[in-house]
Amino acid sequence: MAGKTYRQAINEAILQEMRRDSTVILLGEDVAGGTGAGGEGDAWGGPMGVTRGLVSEFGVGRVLDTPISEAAYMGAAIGAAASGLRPIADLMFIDFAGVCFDQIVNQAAKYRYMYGGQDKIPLTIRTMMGAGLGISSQHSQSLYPIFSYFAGLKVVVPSGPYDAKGLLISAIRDDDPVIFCEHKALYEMVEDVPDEPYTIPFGEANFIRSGGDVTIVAMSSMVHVATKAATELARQGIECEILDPRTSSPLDTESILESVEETGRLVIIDESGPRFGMASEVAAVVAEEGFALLKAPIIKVTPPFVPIPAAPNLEQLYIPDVAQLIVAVNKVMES
Amino acid sequence: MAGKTYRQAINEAILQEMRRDSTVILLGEDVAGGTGAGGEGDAWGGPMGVTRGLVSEFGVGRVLDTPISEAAYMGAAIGAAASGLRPIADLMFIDFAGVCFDQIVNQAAKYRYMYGGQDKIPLTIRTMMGAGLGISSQHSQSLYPIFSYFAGLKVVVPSGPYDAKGLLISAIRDDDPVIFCEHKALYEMVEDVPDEPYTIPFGEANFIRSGGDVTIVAMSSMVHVATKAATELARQGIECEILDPRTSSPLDTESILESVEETGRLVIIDESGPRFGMASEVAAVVAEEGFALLKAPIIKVTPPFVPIPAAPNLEQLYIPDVAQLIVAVNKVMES
Amino acid sequence: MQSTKELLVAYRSMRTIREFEERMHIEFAKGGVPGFVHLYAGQEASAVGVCANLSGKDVLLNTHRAHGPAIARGADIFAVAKEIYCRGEGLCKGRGGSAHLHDVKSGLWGANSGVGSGVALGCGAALAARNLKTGGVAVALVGDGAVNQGVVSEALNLASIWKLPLVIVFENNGYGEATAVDYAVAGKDLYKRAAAFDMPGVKVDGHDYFAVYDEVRLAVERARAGHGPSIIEAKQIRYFGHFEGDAQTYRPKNEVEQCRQGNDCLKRFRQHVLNENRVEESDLNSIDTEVADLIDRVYKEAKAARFPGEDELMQSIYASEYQG
Amino acid sequence: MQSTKELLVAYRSMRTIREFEERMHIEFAKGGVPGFVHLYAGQEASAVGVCANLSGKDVLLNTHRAHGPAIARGADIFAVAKEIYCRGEGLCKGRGGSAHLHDVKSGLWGANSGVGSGVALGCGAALAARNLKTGGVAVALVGDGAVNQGVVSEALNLASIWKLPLVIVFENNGYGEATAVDYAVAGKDLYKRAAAFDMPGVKVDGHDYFAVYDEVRLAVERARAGHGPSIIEAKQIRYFGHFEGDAQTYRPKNEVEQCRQGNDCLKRFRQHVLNENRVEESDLNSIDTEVADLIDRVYKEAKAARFPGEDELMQSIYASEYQG
Ligand SMILES: Cc1ncc(C[n+]2csc(CCOP(=O)(O)OP(=O)(O)O)c2C)c(N)n1
Ligand SMILES: Cc1ncc(C[n+]2csc(CCOP(=O)(O)OP(=O)(O)O)c2C)c(N)n1
Ligand SMILES: [Mg+2]
Ligand SMILES: [Mg+2]
Repeated sequence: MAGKTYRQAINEAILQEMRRDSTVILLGEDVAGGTGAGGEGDAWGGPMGVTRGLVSEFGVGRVLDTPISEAAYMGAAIGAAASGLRPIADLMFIDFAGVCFDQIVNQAAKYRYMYGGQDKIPLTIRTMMGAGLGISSQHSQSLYPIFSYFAGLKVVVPSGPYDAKGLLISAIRDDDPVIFCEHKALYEMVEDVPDEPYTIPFGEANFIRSGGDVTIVAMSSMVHVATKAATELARQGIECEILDPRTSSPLDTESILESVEETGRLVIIDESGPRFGMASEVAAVVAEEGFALLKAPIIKVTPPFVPIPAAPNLEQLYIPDVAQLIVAVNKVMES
Repeated sequence: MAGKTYRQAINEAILQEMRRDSTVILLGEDVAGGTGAGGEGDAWGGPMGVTRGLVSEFGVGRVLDTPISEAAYMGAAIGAAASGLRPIADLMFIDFAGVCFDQIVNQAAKYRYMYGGQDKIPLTIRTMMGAGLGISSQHSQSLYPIFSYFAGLKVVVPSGPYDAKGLLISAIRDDDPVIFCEHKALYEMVEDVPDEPYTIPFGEANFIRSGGDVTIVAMSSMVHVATKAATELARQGIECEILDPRTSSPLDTESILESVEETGRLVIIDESGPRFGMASEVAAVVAEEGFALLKAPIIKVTPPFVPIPAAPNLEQLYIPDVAQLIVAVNKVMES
Repeated sequence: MQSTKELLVAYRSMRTIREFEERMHIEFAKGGVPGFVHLYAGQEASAVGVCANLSGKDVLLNTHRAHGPAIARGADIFAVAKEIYCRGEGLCKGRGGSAHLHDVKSGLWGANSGVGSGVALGCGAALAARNLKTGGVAVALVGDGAVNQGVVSEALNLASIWKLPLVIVFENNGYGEATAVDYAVAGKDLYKRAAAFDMPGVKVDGHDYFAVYDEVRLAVERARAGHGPSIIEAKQIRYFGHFEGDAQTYRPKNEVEQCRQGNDCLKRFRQHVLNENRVEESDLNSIDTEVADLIDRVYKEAKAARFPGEDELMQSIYASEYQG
Repeated sequence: MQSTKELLVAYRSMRTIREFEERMHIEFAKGGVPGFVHLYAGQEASAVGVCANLSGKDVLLNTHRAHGPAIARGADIFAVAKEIYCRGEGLCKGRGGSAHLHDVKSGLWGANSGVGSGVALGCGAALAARNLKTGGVAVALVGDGAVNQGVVSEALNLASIWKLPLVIVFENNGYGEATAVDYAVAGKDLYKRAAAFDMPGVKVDGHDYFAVYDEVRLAVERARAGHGPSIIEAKQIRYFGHFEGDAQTYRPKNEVEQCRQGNDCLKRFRQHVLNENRVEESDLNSIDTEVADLIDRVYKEAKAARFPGEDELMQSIYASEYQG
């Protein structure tokens, strides 16, 4: 057990699974880096250095740099998964799902069902999401709700190093296609992470903090915003229960309902879009299945309905923050 | 005014707009049909014959058959829209958004905002959606919620010939990218449709039926399921108010809330997915903004969480139906 | 050179496809066949010429024009018919239908919504074959229309730089739906795409079983030996519409009739093997009779078969315990 | 042949890009520049050689390595710098940043998330130019990495069959991020893709302004005359990393140094025009001085400029009244 960054935790999960199972392969743009160039290999490990070092241990037969051809290598990963390999395909930014959407939502998701259950597709798609780097609207989205729409996929959204390692190992060992969404703003976050491999099951929310007044549902980087707000609110005498569902598909609706049963109040904070996003889905579940438990309207704290601007001041305005959450919790306490 | 099918209404809308405005062009796979082949031209008008006859009047300079290259011709349509044309791009099945998703949600949707408002993108994407033809999971989806997630797009979902004509003319004249989602099961539906061009504004729900007991929100082909159920329920003494939002983005939340204010009860029936879909979004809006109006939990009537099977008996089981809606309404009346 | 036995197997396969499709054309018109149905009649030499070169460890990636390749690959024809009729004992339990015939145990992978994806999936099958040292190759069928999907070009490049054991067969039947290949494909010749991706590309007469067989053999050998992918363009003609119900007004008059008369792949096969005295005519004739009988039984059984049970709707969505 | 005045314009443009980028490299290290910043230094002859052939009615489709082409196309350099610093008076009001420089009034279209989309968008600009009879052409810049995006192949085919007034310039700087073109592109030569799509394709020395200029001129003339698209591959070297912060360990040692010494596009331009007595050295020198001064002012002004107002966040999402 040692303090490790989110980046290190993810790297370690892949490393250990690749050691454990020779059918695990990694492919994507610059997952090694430097292939074919005249300098050193293992040059990148992706733009954030997350997969650095893996090619040195496992070689280019298992760590494959790809051309900028997401549709082809995602399709290849599906085909390989159907043939006995266990590929981890790197989709640099989740926004680039745009160029390989068919492979993910029409091929990977439906392969097993449409063909009558003949196959399994043990594919993990690692990808980066989230705003905060000033790289504008086509590189900053939190598109995990889009994937959660589709039956046949699983969608994982880890909020810290410990979860990242355990959930990623679960994803790699899982026999279904999993989209593993890493938040760019979390790579430097440090937490105690066991050195040994371990798994965290999908569909089980993490109770981050308990409290009887309000339930706050938060995922990914928003968990930390929620934690800060809850600390602040506790000083004002409001006790928040924070739940991190950890996976948006499957979604642990049971735990959410359980918590709302105790608090009667629900605020959802999420970085995905304000419409047809994560916050809407959680609100809908509770409005349908937990209506009688509610003492107040559900409040969603989300970005506004707008593409994400590059300008850092506007981007900060875009991302839901502690102040907004505190306002929302106060409001939900008043009604 | 004459009885016209949904197909005819759509054809007429395009025809009239192409006559009115020479910058309107139509492009897509077999929108004419027969280009380059040795037989007759104007051979298809798309697989459902919707655009039949247009090439004969406007020629191949304005009605362009494309290769099976959705990303390229969708990108071209965006570029043409940014250059003074007003393209109608045909995406045969909405499922094929998979192969041109980037063009729609990252390019078209964000073009104006990301570049600081320099451009307008008057692009209409016509596409077919919905189950019922026995063509399996990759040709039967109702993916309009996916597009409604994205700021910068507008999403139109006409439930009959009259709306189809008026909304399509609005779409073509609109200065923003619009996804116009035609339901395959509606092409033969007949309704009185004025011969003259007319527009229907986006974001204004149609009150299909008034009633004080329950609000039913339904779109596209589900409007007709709702109407049948309401007739049946009226016999049982339950008066349903049916609202067809007609566009999922913008969504007329005001009318929905207004209706729920009167009924206190809400059932949403929709053919898009049960999670992160249309029904969830409507439920979320009301749970947040209309909580105090509600006398009972919101009920969603949707397909199950599964890819769409080809077998007609399973497909019918998949599509929400009158019986399910009646059960839901009865349930919501009891609580 | 193929043995007499192999030739008879090939003939039987081609004849079976022909009979199956001619019958399907009739049955479809009567009603009861769900969905879109794309017939392969006329193109038999293509799939059969390909499959004669494949063994059990290989993978054939099918297209939406799926019946022919499925039969050629040896999938159970009763299960094929039942799948087209969307019955519970169909290849895919009635979930895929006509366009998605998929049978892992025969080494047959189904077609996909986005036409052209087969090349990418095939890259994966080929990569796995190499990593797992199975000795298998993958063969992707791609239509002349599908060739213009971006994923095809991407996958050709990928297969080439990774020297994958993959063969790509462009089945050029002249049309993508109602659009002519001469209009839709720049330069008209599909095989010329090969040079752009640094791989061999040839054009063959797709109505000539032997030409297809020979070129595919070379390409499969090359792939198996680790020398990378190849492209074969097989020019052919489909005898029916894009899908059943297509009025085909876009086609030149007599295009099909002329082919049926003078360039039919089955007739040419017969002539060829009889001219060269490689098989007995009586053997071919008895195959014809046996196949006719088989097809009768197949349709009878398929039409009588049960639809999937309602409880099957929610089964095998996921491979893990969780089912949504 | 270009006039002396035109040559001085070209030189000024190249020099301006170089100074701008060298300075950006320094400023970036100091902090305060948001996002990913891809510098164009080394590649100036490419964008400037292209733009010297374009007029106001034409469209240049930029890439994420956007500063150079934006300056070459004549976008206001102060607004360019402000956009990179994400300020309110930036080209795109600070919303796009470094990688998305877009300026309609200069005929400059911004790069897009999905690298390679420019070719498709360019097809649309070209189609509109033809339908609206503006006489304009579109020129799409595409990197050696982006060339492997499916949409590029699709759009090349589309441009070819529709004979669109489009020119595609493959800016081959040897790398897509840290991956070598020789690894990622089958056959290594990008221009060979042209034959697959039935259009002319040539390779030029991208450090030779005159070579680029001449080939682009031919291609633009061809496009304007209605003869369809062409591909030009311009081989070049970038002087900095893929983006600022890239340690570049993948590059051979001295690759950049050698180019800076012996193959720098600005040095070669100078030599060429002086050898041929086409301009006065003093004119070049005064341009150098003027540019250095300009760049000082540009950075000073950009860094002092205001960020967008908070009320701007929700503006111009839609062109119609509705704003979400
Ligand atoms: C990405 C995508 N676009 C469009 C379609 C609709 N579609 C199905 S088959 C077909 C024509 C395919 O032509 P070709 O590849 O030549 O095959 P053929 O039908 O001639 O066998 C089209 C356009 C599709 N399935 N996928
Ligand atoms: C579809 C897509 N995939 C990946 C990326 C990430 N990306 C940005 S630039 C780049 C490299 C592009 O290389 P190249 O086209 O050669 O241009 P260069 O950077 O060398 O100018 C990559 C992979 C992207 N922007 N879009
Ligand atoms: Mg074809
Ligand atoms: Mg490059």
